[in-house]
Amino acid sequence: MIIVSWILIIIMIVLAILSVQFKDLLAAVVAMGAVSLIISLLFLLLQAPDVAMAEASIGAALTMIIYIIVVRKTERREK
Amino acid sequence: MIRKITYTIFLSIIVATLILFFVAFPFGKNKMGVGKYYLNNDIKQTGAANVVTAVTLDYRGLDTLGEVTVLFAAAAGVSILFYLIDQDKKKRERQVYPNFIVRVGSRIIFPFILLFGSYIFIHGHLTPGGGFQGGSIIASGFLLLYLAYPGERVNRKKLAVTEGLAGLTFVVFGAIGIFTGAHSFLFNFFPKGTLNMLFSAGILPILYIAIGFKVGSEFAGIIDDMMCQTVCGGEK
Amino acid sequence: MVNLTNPILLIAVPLFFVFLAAVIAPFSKRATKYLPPVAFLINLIITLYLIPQVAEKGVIVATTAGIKPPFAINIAVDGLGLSLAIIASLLGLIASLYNLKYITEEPQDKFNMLFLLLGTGITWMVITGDMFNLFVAFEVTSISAFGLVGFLRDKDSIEAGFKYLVMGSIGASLLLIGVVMLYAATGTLNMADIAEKIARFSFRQKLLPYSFIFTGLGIEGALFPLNAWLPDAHPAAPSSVSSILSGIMTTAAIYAIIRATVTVFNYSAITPFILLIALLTLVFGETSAFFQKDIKRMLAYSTIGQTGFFFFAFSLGSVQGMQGAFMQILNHSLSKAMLFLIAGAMITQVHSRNIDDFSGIGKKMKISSVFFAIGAFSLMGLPPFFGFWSKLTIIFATLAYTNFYTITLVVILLFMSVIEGAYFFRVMQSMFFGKLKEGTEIKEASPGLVVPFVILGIVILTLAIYPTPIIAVSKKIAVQLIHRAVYINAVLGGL
Amino acid sequence: MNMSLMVLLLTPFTGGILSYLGGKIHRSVRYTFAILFSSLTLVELFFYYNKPVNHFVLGKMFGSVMILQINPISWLFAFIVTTISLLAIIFSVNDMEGRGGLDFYYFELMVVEGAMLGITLAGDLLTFFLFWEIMSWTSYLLIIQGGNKSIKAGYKYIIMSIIGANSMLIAIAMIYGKIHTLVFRNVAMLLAASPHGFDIAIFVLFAIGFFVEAAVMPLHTWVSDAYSEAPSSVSSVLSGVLEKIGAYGLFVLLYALFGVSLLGKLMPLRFPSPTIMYTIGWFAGISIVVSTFLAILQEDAKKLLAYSSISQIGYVVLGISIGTSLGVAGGLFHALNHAIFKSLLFFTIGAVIYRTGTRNLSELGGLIKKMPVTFTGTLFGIIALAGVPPLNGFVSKWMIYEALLQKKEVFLLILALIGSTGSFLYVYRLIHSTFLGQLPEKFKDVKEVPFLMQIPIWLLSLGTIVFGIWPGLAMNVIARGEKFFGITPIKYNLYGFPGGNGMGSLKMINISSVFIAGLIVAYIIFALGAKTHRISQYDNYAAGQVVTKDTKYNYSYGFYMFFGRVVNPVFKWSADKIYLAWARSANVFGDYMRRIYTGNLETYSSYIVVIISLVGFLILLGGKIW
Amino acid sequence: MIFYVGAFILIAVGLYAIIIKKNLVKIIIGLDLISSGTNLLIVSIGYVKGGTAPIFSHPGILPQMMVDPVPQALTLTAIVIGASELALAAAFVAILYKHYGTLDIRKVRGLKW
Repeated sequence: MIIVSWILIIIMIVLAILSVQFKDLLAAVVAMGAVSLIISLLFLLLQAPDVAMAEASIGAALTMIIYIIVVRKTERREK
Repeated sequence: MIRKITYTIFLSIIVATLILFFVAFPFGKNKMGVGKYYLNNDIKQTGAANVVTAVTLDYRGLDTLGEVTVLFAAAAGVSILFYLIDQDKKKRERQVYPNFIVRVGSRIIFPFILLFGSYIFIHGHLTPGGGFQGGSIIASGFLLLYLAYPGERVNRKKLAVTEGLAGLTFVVFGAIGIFTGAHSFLFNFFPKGTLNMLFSAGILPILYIAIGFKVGSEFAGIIDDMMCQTVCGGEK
Repeated sequence: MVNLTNPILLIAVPLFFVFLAAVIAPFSKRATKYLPPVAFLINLIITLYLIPQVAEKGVIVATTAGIKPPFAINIAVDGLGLSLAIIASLLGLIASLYNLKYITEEPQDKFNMLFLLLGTGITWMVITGDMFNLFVAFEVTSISAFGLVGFLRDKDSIEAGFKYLVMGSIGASLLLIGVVMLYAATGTLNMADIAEKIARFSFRQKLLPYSFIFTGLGIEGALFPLNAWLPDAHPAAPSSVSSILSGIMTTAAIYAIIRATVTVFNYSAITPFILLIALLTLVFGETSAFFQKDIKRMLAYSTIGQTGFFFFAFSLGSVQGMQGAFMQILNHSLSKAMLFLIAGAMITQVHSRNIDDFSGIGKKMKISSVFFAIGAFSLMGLPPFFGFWSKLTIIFATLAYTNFYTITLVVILLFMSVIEGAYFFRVMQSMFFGKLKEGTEIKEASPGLVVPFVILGIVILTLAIYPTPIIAVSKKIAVQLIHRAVYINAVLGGL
Repeated sequence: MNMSLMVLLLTPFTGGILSYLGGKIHRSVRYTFAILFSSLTLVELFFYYNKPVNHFVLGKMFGSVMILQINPISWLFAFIVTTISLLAIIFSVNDMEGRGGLDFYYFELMVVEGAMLGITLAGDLLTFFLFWEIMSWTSYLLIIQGGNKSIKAGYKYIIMSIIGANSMLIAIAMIYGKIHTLVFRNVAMLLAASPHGFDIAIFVLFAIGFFVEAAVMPLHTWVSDAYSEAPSSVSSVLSGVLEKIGAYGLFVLLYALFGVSLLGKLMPLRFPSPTIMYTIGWFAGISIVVSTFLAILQEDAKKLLAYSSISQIGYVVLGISIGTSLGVAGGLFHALNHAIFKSLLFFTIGAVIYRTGTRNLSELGGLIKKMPVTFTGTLFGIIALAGVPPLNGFVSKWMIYEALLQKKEVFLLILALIGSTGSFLYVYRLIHSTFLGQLPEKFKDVKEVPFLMQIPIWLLSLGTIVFGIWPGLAMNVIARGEKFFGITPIKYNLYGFPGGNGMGSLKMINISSVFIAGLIVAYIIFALGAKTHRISQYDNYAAGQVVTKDTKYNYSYGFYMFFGRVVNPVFKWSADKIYLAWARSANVFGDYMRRIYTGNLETYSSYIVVIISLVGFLILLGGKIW
Repeated sequence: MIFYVGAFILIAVGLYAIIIKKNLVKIIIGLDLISSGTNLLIVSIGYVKGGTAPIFSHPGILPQMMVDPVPQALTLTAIVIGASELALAAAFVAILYKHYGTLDIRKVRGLKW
């Protein structure tokens, strides 16, 4: 439980920093989706199935869609 | 460049103080105060197998009501902002027609998604899951339809009505609590039934079904506003 | 039916109307226009019903889900909360009547729903007795405020709305983190329960959650460094919305801070730090208001100034200071709401927000300019008006113990009220004695707009003519608030 | 009976409201109501002639009780307030005929009268301050009735009077902080018991407020614009009454709150009277001299009168600050006299402006034939102002000089004498360039002012004579007042003062009889003398040279140019310039402050992080700090 | 303890993104990171070592072994609130792009002082 959580959290932090630094907005959005997915996995580790499902379906699915729609309506590259 | 460094220093101070604060409350330690009460007499008072559902709907029902109104306000805000935004028709998006498999496949899968979503929020008080999770699954079902048929639009009139009715049921069931028994909002006046049976935990399943419909229609509404490339105003 | 006056109805009834509006909207957009006034009227009646109970029992506690407070969310209405709820429903009622004629832009049904939600959110924030529920109510108010600020969808209001949204959601997250830290420390979420359990922590340990909550609410409560969004957001919103925002919303956030500081954290030692922030808010608000050309932006800056003023009065810590703060809150929300409504009516006639275009309209728009003068005089604190008594109490409270610091504080206070008098006077002078621009036919605003703020004006005038009962009531409220034990026993009494 | 103090106070306000409503019905209804109600107040006042009522409770606010009371001195000032406002209303009936918004004008006039009455009747500091603020606001509204230039003047007035009122508020709050009640008696007890520095602070704060209103030297800059720009009936009310309220406030401060004995304790250094009184005396002396010099150089009639009222009020303040019973009586009596002859002069100049439309002295001239009544009024006014025996100015100035002599304060005496001789100069200038000399062409058809405007002129000239010859009438009110406030009352009789303890006696009756006898003798010589025949003014000026009708031969522009050249270098720096500089720097400071709202989002959100990290930093170091 | 640290770092990265980044989309990502971090923090507070999910799926489960349900209830609400806040923010960004034609926050400065 400890090792898995360490690995997942480190991946999550790296992904978060990446999503902020990416120049290509779509890549940043996908990284953001991955962060939400990992958070949902962490919720499972923390014995919180309800919240994991909510995070997965709302955080990963719907928020990602909204981001992608926004990026599609605006520019793809930053700067 | 200096800005970045100074702000990273500030942020690291914040993280350090936060960690310092939480040292006194270590990770695994049982810090339950009110939680112990809920775990011990959840079955007696609400009869719901899923304690989290009992807490969200029964003990802290007002939070969920507030939460639903927040979502409602966000949906209304988004539809305000996107109102008459793409009125200039000449800038029509180049219509991307997905290939045949997606169109047929989505028609087949969509009912299953609806079934799965409704399963989740009907069994909210027994298995993990509930109104929010089921509703968002239904919304992603609608999303699939948008991908398959970009031209068509969801009938916003029906969505708005379901939204309103679901909210009304929630408030009405809560208000009934005031006039019966213990004179308090969201009082669970229905029979509790036996544990782990479908018709148990009083009004909780009814509330979660209402929330399921509401969240589903609201997220669908938001996505519809966002996705609308063509005329957005008018018949809404 | 005693339970008809259950404070929960203050939230349930408006929500019922909001969802009813959602159902009606697709069929007839016009019908949704009449729902907010009805809802606010019912709310007002309920609050007036509650007055005798609060007067005699001090704090009314209503539970949800039939379970005693610490284990379920409860509604705790004390003197201050009830009076803010009364002001909120009164202003909501008057602004929604104002909306009938004022809002013509297209998605009216959505606007009416959000407007009603804004009113409910404020009443909710003011009467809830649970920290997380306070966060949810705070969120309901902010989200509907973001939507309403961006309602006009022109360049300025979208930009103002976005900045307000980003700042507001950071504030909400900070508040949430603060509440959660309190939960980690004490294990409960009920305000009174936390107040009891947090007492054993040292000052230093309590400081971090307090600073998160203070900053989170301070962003919405227009305190000094955090209020940069307000001068853009309030003018960009339609006038009836900005009258609610300026009138009662910042006050509700300040109420939450007061509730946290006095009842939950029992932090009398923190006051010098708050005093500094309140003073800076006052100074920056008033001085920048002096240079505004746009009338609504000037009113928004003066809101910051006035908020700084009554937050300063609260941070004195004494009972008289709190009494002065309450009277100033009452005076400011009524007159500021009226001023915004009048500014809205004038803008519909003059079609511009620049103060120079307002010259000489005193002769044409007689009623609105006379009531503008009444509102401005009452805000400035001229003798016959209520503002004078509140300013006097605050100054008396500051000088309770005269030493060098309190005198400099009072000098700053008075200098700021002189500046406030100066910029309000500049507007009124150009309005009453300036020359009317030729070729602009200006006539009095349509009665639909005039009647609402005339009602507010009458309320202000009655306060001016006979202030003594209100002063006595505010004294009782201040005493009840400062002695927090009353609140805690009432809520946990039934344990 | 004690209800009627409240009735007395409310009549002007009800009069104002009724005249405002009446104005909506018809023009004449408006000023009938105004005149009716202000005369009603005057009549009611006489009920209280010598019946001091000292405890009518108005209400209870913040724990301190609000009291109305009337003592002889406040009766005296209430008398001045009601008479001058009554006459001003009568005068403004046709003076303000042309202007719009007259309902509001009469309403304000009555409210100002009510407010000043309230101040004189106030028994505690809270009512005093309440009516003080109402007075300054409504007089501001009165000033700006005079057209757009008066708005700037009004703006300057209101800013200065707010600052004055606020400094008074601080003092009141400090007193309230200590004893939680504001009735004069308890305040006096507090001041007697409290430490040294506290008394000085309270005194200075109150003095600032009263100096602004009484236009004493450093704070006088608003007076010249406000009096000259305001409509003439308003400026007569302002100069006649508003300044006296400032003087009344000073009197209350010195004698009701502090009391002579306490002031002695304050700084009993080697000066004859307590240092504080001495400094006020010097302030008054300087303002007498400087404003007299300024008045001499003025071209505009109303500005001249404005500066002259600054110097005359200087006499009143000087009298009050001397401290001996004779000096205080002189000061109070001079306040009454100054109210009479200064409003008389403002009314006559107002009449001249009403007819000729200009107030520039160089354009006027030769109106003596056209407006004889106004001429006689001005004549009486300037004789009283200059302090020539038969009229009332002489008696009070005489008392002040006598008191200064008794106190052996020679320098103040010299300043006062310079002031009164200087007043001869500008007073002569006034009457010469308006009434004497050649009548310009454009005023050929000027007629006398309508009868209604002549009433105030007649009444006030009568007043100067009555108080000139029988000073005893005012003296018994003042003496009873001094006894009320614990100062030994002066010995007086109907015609003047009996001699005794190093003070010359004064019997006005023989001085005026001698004066009248001299007049009669001069007239007889004039009538019996050589046959006189009328010579038109053109002959004796042009000495036979053919002069056409429209050549102007008497130039009154730069009348005292020679004096100006001597004095002008001194007036380069004036208090006004300093205040404007302060105002500008306040602007710059304010403009700099609002730069903080830069409009970009990062700085806004970075403020949040900075605050949290600041708190976090404090906690990290926490161990050391707490 | 790593859960707490992870949550705080997420919040810090979110705040960093809002303050430093110029692009509007990055600012919304920052907002989302802060709310996700807070959600993770809330749930990790409720965790009890060796506890099971708070659901009485079969009679054998005892209440003492369960994890604290209250934070999970709070997080449910917090997630949906974060999502709705985000939807509104995304709508604002789309409209801002339509008005200002750029995603750079420095150019979006119509109102100041």
